[in-house]
Amino acid sequence: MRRRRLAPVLCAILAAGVAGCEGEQSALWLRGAEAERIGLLFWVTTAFLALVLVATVVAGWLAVRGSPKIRSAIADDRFVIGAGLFFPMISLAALLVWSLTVMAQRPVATDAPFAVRVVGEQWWWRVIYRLPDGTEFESANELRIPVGRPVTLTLESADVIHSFWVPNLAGKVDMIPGRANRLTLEALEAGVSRGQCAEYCGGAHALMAFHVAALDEGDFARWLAAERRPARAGDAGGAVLFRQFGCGACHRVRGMPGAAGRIGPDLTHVGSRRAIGAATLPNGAEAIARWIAENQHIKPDNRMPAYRILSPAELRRLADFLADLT
Amino acid sequence: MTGRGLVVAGLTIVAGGLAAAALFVWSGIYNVSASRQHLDVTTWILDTLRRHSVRTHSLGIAAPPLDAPGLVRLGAVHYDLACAACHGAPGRPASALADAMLPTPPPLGPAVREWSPEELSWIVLNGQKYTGMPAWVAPRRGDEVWAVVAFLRRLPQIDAAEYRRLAGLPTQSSTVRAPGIGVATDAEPMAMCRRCHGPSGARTVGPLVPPLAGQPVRYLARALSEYADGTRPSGIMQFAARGLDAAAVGRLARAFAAKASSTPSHEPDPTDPGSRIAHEGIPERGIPPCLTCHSGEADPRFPRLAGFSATYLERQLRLWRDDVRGRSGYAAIMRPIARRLDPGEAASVAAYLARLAPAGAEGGGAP
Amino acid sequence: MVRGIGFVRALLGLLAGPSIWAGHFGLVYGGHAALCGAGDRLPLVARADLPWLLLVATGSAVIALLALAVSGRLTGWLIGTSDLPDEADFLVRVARLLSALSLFGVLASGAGMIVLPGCQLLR
Amino acid sequence: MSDSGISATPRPAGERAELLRIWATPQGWRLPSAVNNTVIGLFYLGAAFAFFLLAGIVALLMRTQLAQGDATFLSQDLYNQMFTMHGTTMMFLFAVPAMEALGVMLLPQMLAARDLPFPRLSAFAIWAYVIGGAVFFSTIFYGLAPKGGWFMYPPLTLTAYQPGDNADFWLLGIGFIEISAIAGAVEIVVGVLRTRPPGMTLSRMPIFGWSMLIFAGMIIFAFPAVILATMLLEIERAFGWPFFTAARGGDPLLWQHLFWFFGHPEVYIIFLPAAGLVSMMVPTFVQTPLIGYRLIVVALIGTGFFSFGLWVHHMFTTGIPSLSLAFFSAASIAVAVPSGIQVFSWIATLAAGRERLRLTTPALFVLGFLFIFTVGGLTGIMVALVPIDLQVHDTYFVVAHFHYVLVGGMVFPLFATFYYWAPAFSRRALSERLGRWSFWLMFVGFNVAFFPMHLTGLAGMPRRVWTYPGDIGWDGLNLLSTIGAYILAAGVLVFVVDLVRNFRPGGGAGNVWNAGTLEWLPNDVYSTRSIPLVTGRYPLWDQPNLARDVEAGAHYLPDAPTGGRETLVTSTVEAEPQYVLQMPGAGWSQVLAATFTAAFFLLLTIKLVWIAAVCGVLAVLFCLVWAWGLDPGPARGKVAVGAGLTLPSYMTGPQSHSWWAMVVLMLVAASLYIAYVFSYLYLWTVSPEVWAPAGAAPLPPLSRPLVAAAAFLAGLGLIVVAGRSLPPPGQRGWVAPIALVVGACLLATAVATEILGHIEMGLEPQATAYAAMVFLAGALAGQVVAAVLVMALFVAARILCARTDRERRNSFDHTLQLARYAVGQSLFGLLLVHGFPRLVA
Repeated sequence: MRRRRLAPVLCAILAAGVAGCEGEQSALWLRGAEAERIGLLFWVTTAFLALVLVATVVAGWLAVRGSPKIRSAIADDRFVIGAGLFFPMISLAALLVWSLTVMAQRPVATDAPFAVRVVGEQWWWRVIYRLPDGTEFESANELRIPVGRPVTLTLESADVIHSFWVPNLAGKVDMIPGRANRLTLEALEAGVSRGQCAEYCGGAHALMAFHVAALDEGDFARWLAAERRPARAGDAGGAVLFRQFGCGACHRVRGMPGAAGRIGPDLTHVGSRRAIGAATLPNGAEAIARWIAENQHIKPDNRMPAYRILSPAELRRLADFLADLT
Repeated sequence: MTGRGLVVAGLTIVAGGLAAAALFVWSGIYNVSASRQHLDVTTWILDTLRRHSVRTHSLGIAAPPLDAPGLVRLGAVHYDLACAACHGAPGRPASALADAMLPTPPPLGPAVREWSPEELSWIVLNGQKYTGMPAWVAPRRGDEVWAVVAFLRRLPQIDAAEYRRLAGLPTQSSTVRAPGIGVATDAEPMAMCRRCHGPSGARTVGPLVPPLAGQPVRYLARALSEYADGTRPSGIMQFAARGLDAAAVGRLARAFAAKASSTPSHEPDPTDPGSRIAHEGIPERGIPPCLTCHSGEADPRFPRLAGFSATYLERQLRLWRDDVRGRSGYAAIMRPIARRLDPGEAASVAAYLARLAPAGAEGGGAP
Repeated sequence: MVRGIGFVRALLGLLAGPSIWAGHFGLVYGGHAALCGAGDRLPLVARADLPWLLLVATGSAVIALLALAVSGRLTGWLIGTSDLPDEADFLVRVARLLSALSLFGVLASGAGMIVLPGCQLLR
Repeated sequence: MSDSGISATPRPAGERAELLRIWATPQGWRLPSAVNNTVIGLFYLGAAFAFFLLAGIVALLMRTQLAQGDATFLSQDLYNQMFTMHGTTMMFLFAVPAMEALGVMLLPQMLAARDLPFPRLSAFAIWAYVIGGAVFFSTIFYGLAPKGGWFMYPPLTLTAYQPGDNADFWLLGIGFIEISAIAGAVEIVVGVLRTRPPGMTLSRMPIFGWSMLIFAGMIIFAFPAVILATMLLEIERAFGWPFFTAARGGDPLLWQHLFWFFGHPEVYIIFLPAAGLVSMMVPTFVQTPLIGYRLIVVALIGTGFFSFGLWVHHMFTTGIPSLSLAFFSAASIAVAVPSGIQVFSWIATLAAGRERLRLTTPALFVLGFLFIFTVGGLTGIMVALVPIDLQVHDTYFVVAHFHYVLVGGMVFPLFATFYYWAPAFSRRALSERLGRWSFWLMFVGFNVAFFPMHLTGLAGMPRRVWTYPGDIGWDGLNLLSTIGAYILAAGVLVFVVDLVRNFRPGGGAGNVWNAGTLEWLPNDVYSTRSIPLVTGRYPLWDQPNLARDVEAGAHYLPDAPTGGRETLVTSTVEAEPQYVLQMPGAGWSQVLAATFTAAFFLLLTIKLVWIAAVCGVLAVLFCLVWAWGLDPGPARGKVAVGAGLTLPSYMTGPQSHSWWAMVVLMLVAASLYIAYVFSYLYLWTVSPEVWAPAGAAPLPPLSRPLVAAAAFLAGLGLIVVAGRSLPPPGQRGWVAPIALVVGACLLATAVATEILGHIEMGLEPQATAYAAMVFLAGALAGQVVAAVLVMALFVAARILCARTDRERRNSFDHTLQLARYAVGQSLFGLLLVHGFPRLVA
């Protein structure tokens, strides 16, 4: 894909090295089909408009400091009509039509391996996979898709308006209560992208992020097989703590009795995810322990109560148990 | 006199007055001893001020029904422990110390009729400056003072025997010593607890007082120490629990927990919205099922809710919601959940949980 | 006394072009939204009528705006005449330019109909 | 029109002293009762600028928090309040009021009118705004500030997600700007169309007049949408009528449609006056008439129209069908063209100059504006293209874009305006030296602050985040932006210093720029000594003796023929003198009305309903006291206005200025109703299943609406009869007041009949969006009918006091106007509510 190599070069010129185009949340790192279509339009438009800006500044300069001949040429209704009316009409019409054709390039989700519903909640993402055989299983704050195969997401909201945005892969789509919007993602290369809620949704909006991992076919099949299985029975002591403190009232761990809550994220394979707290902390037993005890400090207003009452030993054991749920 | 002259004269008078007042204070002529009565005029001013102050400040208060079950008895026990020392009671003279106070705490017989229940509640909650009358120990528990008010309204009509019955004192005993001032003084703490929570820890004086039987030891111990250090505010329980040492707390907790009765039945009732909240929660609004943490195998630091009275549960949910029980690590868990329940839901789930009383137990017994 | 241009007439004449744009815009957007949202429940029209509706609306708007922009006489008739010829001339020229600008607006709106299908969100 | 009347014969002595006495500004503690446009305009502008500084400080605090990732300088909750306050304050308490204020201050001067046509109306609007705005802003100090973002999308702003009064304070804040914007629109439409000096035809009007006229027209059609939206939101918050709750047939997107139907034109409402000011300044800088005057008029009108076709431009990501998006993308592209015309007209004018541009401070600010606004316009084209917007929407790219447009398009011209027009209102000009410092700091600071934000947004940073991960690579750009913000603030600070040191209001420093328009005529509290006859676009350049003749009283109205405040009313297009408008002077009733209006909204917000109701009644009462003194009647007959011309001093019917004001108000009401009809139909397309007859309580039988319609018509008929039986001049009568009041009561009965009909059928407004919409139709009819009722009682009292009769009848005519409108709207409402469900059944 030659275009994708061009982009970082342009990016470097534009940003003068200040902004890394290769950010995992950058709209200029074109790793998805839609992002790539938009990227080309973006760069051409930017280049054209930069020229227009330069031309306008030069015209202004000449109007003030130019020779009398040039100035009298500018000081004319015909100049205004040409530069201010006809030029914009023609060039903008061209840009408009091109942008419409970009919109019309409809991505087709063929032989999708599964369907995904993503539900925005204050302030995390519920991800529900549905396989062709009808089985459904849930994950949270992380989406995995196979490279090169379009996957259509159904985007919903459980409370207020959120917006689903993975800049590397595609533009954003709002999640609106009472509606189900759609977005087709197609990753062009393997790798992890970061996404974030783009519509202000109250309190902890700033800390409502997620990851999208694009996997090669084989990796994806292996992951899918693992993910659809219930949780492994881990440390029995940790499981007791999980039950004792009522974690199961809000969280589901498939295969574990008394852990069928639907309020918070499904924790069946929480240990295998990249991050916790809607991409707020990198995953790990340490982070999980911190989250359990201090989540209101780490992510103010989030819906989970902070469990400061656990003793350090209990905390450690519970966190280890969760980190072990891979 | 010109306007200017008036201003000068006025300023002179004000300055002179201020100087005289300063001189009076500095000289120390005024006698602050409690051994001499105020001048009549001072008494009159203070009395009037007090009456009017109480009337004005109690304007926004609305009394709940004072004949609610158990209210008078709860008020009577607290009165006996906390108030009788100064104010006396039928068949029970006030402490000799009280006689030496200025003003002398009035015996609360017919006198209480001068005040409306709202005014009484304000006095009990806020105390009175310059009289020795203390404020309620837990200033944010205005809900508790109604028990005392209810009892005070009954006080003029009762004799010594009735008083002893209401206050949970042994009926036979004839010699009574005036209790001390400021601490609950039953020689045996267990006896004191029983006066409200009932001899078996199950038959309490009323729905405001939770039955303790069947609660986990660690929960009871936690609750007692939270009352003792004020983490859990209550003008009644803070007063009762202050001064209990760790050993006493453990002993009391074990004593009541040991009286566990049979396990409550937990069959959900699909027609009851309260049952749905207790068993399934309201997931779309982030409300987890109560019973996950408050029954069976849950952590022993959490109370078991089955069998608490609806009144008590609703009251506690309101305290969580209003952030009165706000300081502990447990509050960090319970407060946000209570806030997600609206008052109607709180009432329905409280009613449902109250119906789950363990077989054989009588939560919230006699009036 | 000067025989003046009536305000209401001047206003309507001056704003004829933009008003046609606004009418066209309201019709194509409103018609599109209504047909896509409730096509099968509307009386008289159905979702299948959408292309015709858009085409007819755009076609007539383009013809009307072309006429207004090209024909000074038509615009002059709309605005009315005055004993102050400069004033009438000014208003007519402004009105014609506005019609030309509106024509661009209508054509730009029309561009979408050629490229994009009826009611889908293409993502 | 000929020049024959104008000759410099000496005027009688004492005329000027009389004018000074009549137009004197109240001094000392009476100052708030003043109504002179220059005085209250200055209050207005001062208050708006104070809000600019406050919101700017809030912005600095936010930039400090964002300087690094993972910072904790501000808490999440406070930050969320701050960005809501920053946006709301800048848009509603600074930008729109500042532009209104310039209209109030400059417009009458440019038109050489003595004052605005309704002096007390402006004063009322200003005091309501100052009091309400100050209270609204102070909520940030108690943590009660709204935190839903300045566009307050439900469901986030419904009580389920925002309990407490915070969101209600936002609705309060915007309530005041709604009042003052509509008052401003009335003033400006009537002022520009009817109080121009003789000879200033439309084609000779200063461009600022055009831009303010279009500004006012846009307010008339844009603000009602947000008024309706805020009504819906407040009703849903207070009473649970589900307009925005999807589960009961509402739709969160309805808010977005209504809000942005206002919100996008709002941007141009802010920009057009500023562009008009630039078109006034540029010719003066180079001492030559504007090139492309006609094209600029075309551009302004075109912008005004196209800006109403952009609103979905803010909703490209909401999942609307692609073709709909294309319509809005097209309109967004089309609106760029008029801006191009203006930019190149200014450049052409610079080139045409008799002199080369001298880089004075205002010229620097105008050049800075040209650059910044051009950048903002170009990025505007990018966000207008749907695919690009899908990526950059709601990111810092958009933050950069709209700051370039708004700060470039409005703040820089405003500072140019400060420096350029200060000598017209201050005895001393502002300092050129400090001005340059201020400009360069602001220009450099602005670009350093906001240019990097384009890149921050492309790097993936969404807007409205109080913090961001320190390791994601946004630190450097954000730090740069923060540094820039402080530099920008330093520039503003230098300006404030300049203002404190040099601005001395009262009088003027004279025509320091040698400008060509009328605001530079010698003037005093009464505006110009006489109202000039104008023969060109730049009278001071075209008529070299004008200043001298005007000052000598050689033109119109050199004295005060009616003995009070007055100005000249001319015809709309050709500016033929028509009559002398007598206007009220200083007074307290409008100040008290404003105070109680503010108190009413404030107390309602904090739910002190009864005290609020008392304040509301007092507000209406003081409005009536104020109106009691208006409508002076034909007692003064015809008066000589100088230059040999005699004009009537009173006018009724469609020629009178107050008739025009009523028409403007009715247009506002009609726009509001159209927004309602849109909402009704929109919600039907979203959830037809809750609509009658299938999904709701059945409609009342047809006899109900027919009875209501008959009552409406009978009521109107009675009011018409009242008009026929007004008593002869100077007398009292009984028939007219009785017919009037009974007629108005019949209208009220009709409204009640309609509402009760639905209640009897068991329809509950809380149940579904359909039911809420049905009751809202009744409420909207009730609102207008209540106004008719109050006016009818008022006019009846006037007739009984012999203050309204067959000839002195404006107050009656306006009641009849409004009654006609009320009946028309109500009948349409009946048709919609009872007809539409039957039609689609």
